[in-house]
Amino acid sequence: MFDAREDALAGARQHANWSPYDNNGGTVLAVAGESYVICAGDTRMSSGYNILTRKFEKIDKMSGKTLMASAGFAADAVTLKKTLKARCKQYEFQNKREIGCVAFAQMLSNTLYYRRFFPYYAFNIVAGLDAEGKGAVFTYDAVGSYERTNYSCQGSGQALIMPVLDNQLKTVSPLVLPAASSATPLSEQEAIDLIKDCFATAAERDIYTGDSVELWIMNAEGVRKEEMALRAD
Amino acid sequence: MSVNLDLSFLHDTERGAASTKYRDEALQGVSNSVHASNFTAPAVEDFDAFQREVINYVKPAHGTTTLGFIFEHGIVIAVDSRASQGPYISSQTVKKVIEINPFLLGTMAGGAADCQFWQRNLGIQCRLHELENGKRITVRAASKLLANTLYSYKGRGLSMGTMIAGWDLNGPGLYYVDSEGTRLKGQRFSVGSGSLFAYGVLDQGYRWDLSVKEACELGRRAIYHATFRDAFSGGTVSVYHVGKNGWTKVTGDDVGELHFHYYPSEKIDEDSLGGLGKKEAEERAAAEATAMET
Amino acid sequence: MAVKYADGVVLGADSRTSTGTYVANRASDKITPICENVWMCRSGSAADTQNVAAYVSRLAQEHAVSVSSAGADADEGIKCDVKLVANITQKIAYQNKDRLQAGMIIAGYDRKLGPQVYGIPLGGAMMENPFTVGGSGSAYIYGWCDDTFRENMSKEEAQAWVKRAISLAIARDASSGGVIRLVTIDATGVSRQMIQPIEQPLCDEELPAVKRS
Amino acid sequence: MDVVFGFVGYDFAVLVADRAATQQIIVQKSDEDKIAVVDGTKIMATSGPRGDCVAFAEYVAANVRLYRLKYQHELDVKATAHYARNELATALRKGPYQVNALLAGVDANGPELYFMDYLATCHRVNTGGHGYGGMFCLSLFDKHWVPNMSRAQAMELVDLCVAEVCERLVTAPTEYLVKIVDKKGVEVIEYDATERLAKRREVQMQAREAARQAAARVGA
Amino acid sequence: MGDRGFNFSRKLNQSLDLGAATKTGTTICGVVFEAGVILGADTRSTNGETVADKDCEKIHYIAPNIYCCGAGTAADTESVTGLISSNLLLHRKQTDRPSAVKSALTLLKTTLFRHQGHIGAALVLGGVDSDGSHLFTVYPHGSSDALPYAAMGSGSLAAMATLETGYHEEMSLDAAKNLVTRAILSGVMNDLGSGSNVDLCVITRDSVQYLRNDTSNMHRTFRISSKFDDRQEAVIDYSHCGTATRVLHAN
Amino acid sequence: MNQNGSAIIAMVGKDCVAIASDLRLGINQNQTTAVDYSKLHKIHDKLWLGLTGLIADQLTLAQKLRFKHDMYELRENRVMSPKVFASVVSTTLYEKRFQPYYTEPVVAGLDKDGKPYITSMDLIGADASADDFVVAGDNVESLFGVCESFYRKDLEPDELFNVIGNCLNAGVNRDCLSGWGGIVTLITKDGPITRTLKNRMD
Repeated sequence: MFDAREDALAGARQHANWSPYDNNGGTVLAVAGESYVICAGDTRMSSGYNILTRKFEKIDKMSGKTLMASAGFAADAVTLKKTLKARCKQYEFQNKREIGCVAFAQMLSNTLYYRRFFPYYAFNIVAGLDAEGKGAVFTYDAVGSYERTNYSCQGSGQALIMPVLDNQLKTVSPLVLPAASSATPLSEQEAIDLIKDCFATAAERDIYTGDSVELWIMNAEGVRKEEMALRAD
Repeated sequence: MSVNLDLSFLHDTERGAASTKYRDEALQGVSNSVHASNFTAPAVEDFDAFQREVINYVKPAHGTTTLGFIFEHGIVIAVDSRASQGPYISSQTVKKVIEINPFLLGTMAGGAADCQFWQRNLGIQCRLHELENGKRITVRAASKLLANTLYSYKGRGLSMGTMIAGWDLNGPGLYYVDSEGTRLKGQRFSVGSGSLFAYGVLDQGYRWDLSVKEACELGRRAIYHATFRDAFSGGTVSVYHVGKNGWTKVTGDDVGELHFHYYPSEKIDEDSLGGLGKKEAEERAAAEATAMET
Repeated sequence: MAVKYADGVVLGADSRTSTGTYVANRASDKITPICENVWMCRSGSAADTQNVAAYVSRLAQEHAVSVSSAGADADEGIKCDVKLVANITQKIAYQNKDRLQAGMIIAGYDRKLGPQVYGIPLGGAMMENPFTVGGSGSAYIYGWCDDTFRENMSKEEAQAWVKRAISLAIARDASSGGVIRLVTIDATGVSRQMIQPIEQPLCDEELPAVKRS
Repeated sequence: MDVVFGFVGYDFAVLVADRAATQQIIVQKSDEDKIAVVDGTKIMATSGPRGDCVAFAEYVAANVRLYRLKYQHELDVKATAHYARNELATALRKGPYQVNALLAGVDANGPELYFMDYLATCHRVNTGGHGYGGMFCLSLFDKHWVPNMSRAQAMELVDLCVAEVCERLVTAPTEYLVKIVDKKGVEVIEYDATERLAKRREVQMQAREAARQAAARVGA
Repeated sequence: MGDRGFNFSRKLNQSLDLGAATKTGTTICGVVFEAGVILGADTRSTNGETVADKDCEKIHYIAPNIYCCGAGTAADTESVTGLISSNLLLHRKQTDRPSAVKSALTLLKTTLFRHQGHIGAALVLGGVDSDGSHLFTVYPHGSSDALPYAAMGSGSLAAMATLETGYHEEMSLDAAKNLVTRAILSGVMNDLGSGSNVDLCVITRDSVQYLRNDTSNMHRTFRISSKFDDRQEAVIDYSHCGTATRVLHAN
Repeated sequence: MNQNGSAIIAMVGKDCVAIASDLRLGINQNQTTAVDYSKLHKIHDKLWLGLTGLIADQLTLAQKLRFKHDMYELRENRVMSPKVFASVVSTTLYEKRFQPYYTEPVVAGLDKDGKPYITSMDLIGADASADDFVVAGDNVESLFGVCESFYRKDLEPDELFNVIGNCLNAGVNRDCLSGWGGIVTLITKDGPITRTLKNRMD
């Protein structure tokens, strides 16, 4: 039933201690507002105590209204994005329109789950504008469980940043009845400042986050990028 | 022992293993048929050991309390909403009731991705059944479909404990299905790390002839007590009621506020809480006094 | 390594100390004086051998001072029988063999027995040899040594022979490297030499090269 | 799998323990007393291997008694708890006592209950339980325990807990010992859950029957 | 200090997740220059991948003329240098002469060797005494090397690269300070276990300069003022803290 | 350090310090046994000790340290300064280097000049004193994150209480094993003020 070929097995036997995974660290974050979404990630890529590069972009534009950011194992993240981009094209050809962020989110979930037994060691966030132009953030675990939220953070700085966002963006749970709006109350500029502050915090205490942070801001007008330096040590 | 060499580089690139795999993978998202061979398997000798290692790496989301019970007026399903990765709370807003169709609900406990994926898959299967047969699938059949799917993946490390609840021709139906392949028909289940705590309140408060309101409150209360005692449960308590017109979500309460609804934090007069010990002690003292006199 | 020649002994060692793949010290001194006329070559765990050398040195000197008044003459320095030092070393190595990672060579010159070389490998055995080779690089040069060794070499011949042997080991063994240190001991005293990599034939040239047309 | 739980009432404290002594899959006897009397107003329920439990309980009781004889002064409940905890903590560093305990007693401060486990945790609680049996009870305590309970109320709560344990715990014993301690001494109640269980079963059977009838109605 | 083995920890660690000691993934180094010795260290201490302390002191006092940089388990470097410094103090009081660097070295390495590597201290020891300037590295298992320039800790490779390039004999004070600073900074920048500031300690025959945070690198790149809602209020007066069990139960 | 679950923060304000802990006592990881278990111990009016980690060792160590402090006071007839107390804690921990107490302490206090002092230690006594804040517990990342973001220099006592309360509550709300309310002690030159915090109880 498995697709485990004999030659691959022979390879595995020769490298008993070899692991298919490495953790390259890094933090990614996204915040959605009423009419915008901001996706941010630091640009450090490291392995163990070494910095491999200080300029590794963790965010990618997957379609017109969809951004995707991944932390974790860079090789898996890059492969995953490549696969998804191809699949986005395919969707476009088949449906004669660009894939929306909600559909993309579902597709990523499925793609991750098909590697349930040999997961992509990548922690992903999808950020985009939905059909109504509202900001949307989708957050994933490595094997494809996902959820639409208003803000999320993944990667090595997750535990440092999430409680800060919780406190500052205190939104009502979407599960509560009677339903209340759970949108992020911040203006775009306030959100940008908050994100920058979060990354400055993470760079202070997380050794795998640093060098610089790139912010992709998406609203009705399009996408623009900002960058800010972080600690380099 | 023969050694097989990887000679794929000899092939024409168009027909190479890589590009075929690429196309297959690209098609997976579109195709409805889910089959074990579609899942990429790691090329390792010891699959179990590899899965254990992978769990350490990827820490899939876990931890839950869910419950469901049948009573006179239908079924109540109640769940918490916390997902944890180790001790870290990865989400407080997980939707653990999966709305398969207007008459069918699934709950999730265990691996979040496993539950989401396979119940989504079950939704597809149920819809196809409906299209083929022109009538709604029964709860019995739906739960069997899921159990069959899970049974075929037994031993591969899936982790699911779900309940399938719904209303069909035979009235209310509640089934427990897990990744070991177990499928149980029943009246009262609780699943997840906090289920022990939920059972206490649920069992001792349960009666057949509960009103809908009472039943929903019992479900909410049982989940609340589980979130209080169980570290890995929390967030929001959602309560669903399934009646003959399908399911409705009855309540959704943030436990942060629910606790203080049940137990207001202002200082309370202990005597008002129903403890009759003082009265009893006085009576005993009086009885003793009379006994002494006689 | 150490070798006996007509009137004395020559001790030689490379100078590389490594932890894993990192060269922790490229100019270390692996030839340690125990007393005036007896020296030790150390291989294995640096911590163990350094500390064993310190113990041996102290015990030997204590012994020398307690048994002979000759040692009291400050100018002359303290002298011990080589065999005595070797015996102490062997006792320590053997009695703690489960705790020590140490291969040592004791060599020196005394009036009683003349030049002597004792090898004390891992585990705490002891054998007297005309020459002995130890450490990770030794495996590469045993054959060469057996082949080219001659009894009663002259001092210069012996020094050249040791130098050659160690440079061969450096060429083949990744854990050996740096400079070559030599210590020559005879009746007249001790002399030290250090040979820079530049002064010895280039390591690469020790190895047969592929000839391309 | 011992079932041990307890709670405090108005002027008394209650400890409940099952009576089965088990080894692997065998019930060796079913009239074991797992609640040791430390002295006239203090009792201690223990759960774990019987050897450890008995040794620990006897050791604590003997030393509490020795203290009284030596100093003509009785340890209060808090002091006893701290003493017992220190013993557990010392034991933890050299092959621990595998003992989880509940210490209940009444002194000048009123009734008190201390929760202790083999890792030498110790904390004063209103309600407590050990093992899986205890876990079933905890949520019932949260819901049904109130301060200043009377003995009658206490027994009702015990009823609830025992019924729940019997219903949900694999191989749950049916015989229990309830000990109520107040300032006058210890009252022992032999508690047989069979009758109580029969009542529960009746409720369940009724529900099952009702469900069957309801289904039949819908089917028709 | 007991070294009676690991009985308890082995037993407990098997079943429980009990924390690990703080390690200093570190860059420390030292250089001998014409007039003495310079020691340098970064100031980050880490616990796993989190920075536990951004500005800790890694250059420890041994004697008025001897200092020692420590890498490895933080508590071990502190305790072993403290122990040796008090031993040397006693020795100085007994003999009434300045401590020799070699004495410090011998005490350190015998202590470490006795504990067979269980005391996780990797040290760079430097000082000036009647024999001149000395610089030693000491490994956790008790071995030592005498060197003109040395680096240790997780950032030692980065620092050593700088030292190998920039070192020459008989350096001037300024050149040596500059070299040590650059070596530590290359550790700070390139090794994730090292970070924050550079501490220096310049020891010459006549004086000791301990330059705490000689190069400061502690600037946060961005800060906003966070807003809190006012719900964060005290609710119950907890004057009975720890003595009474709180009432948890109502209705 | 996550057998029993705990979270402690100490913070420096203007002429004051605050120390906060959560109130949960957990057993077997997931079971909450009590929610009135403060991990703070008063040493004297201007010196408090917080202990995280294995509860057994918290209790043992608290007793031991209180004993040492009281003996110091009796012998020397003077108040122990936070710095001295911290070094007592550190040596007490290092004494058990090879069979350690599984607890990470936090010390917070004002010295006799009213200068704030806070420090935290690992389980064998390596101290990391700071002039802003220190944290300890099973989820230090979350606590570090919030403190790093919300902390400001020279906060007045009321502001300090607000900040530390927000930090503790936000920090433990991402941790399964700690929380269930909190307790804050604010040490000012006039003495300590202790208050409990309201937080979600799950």
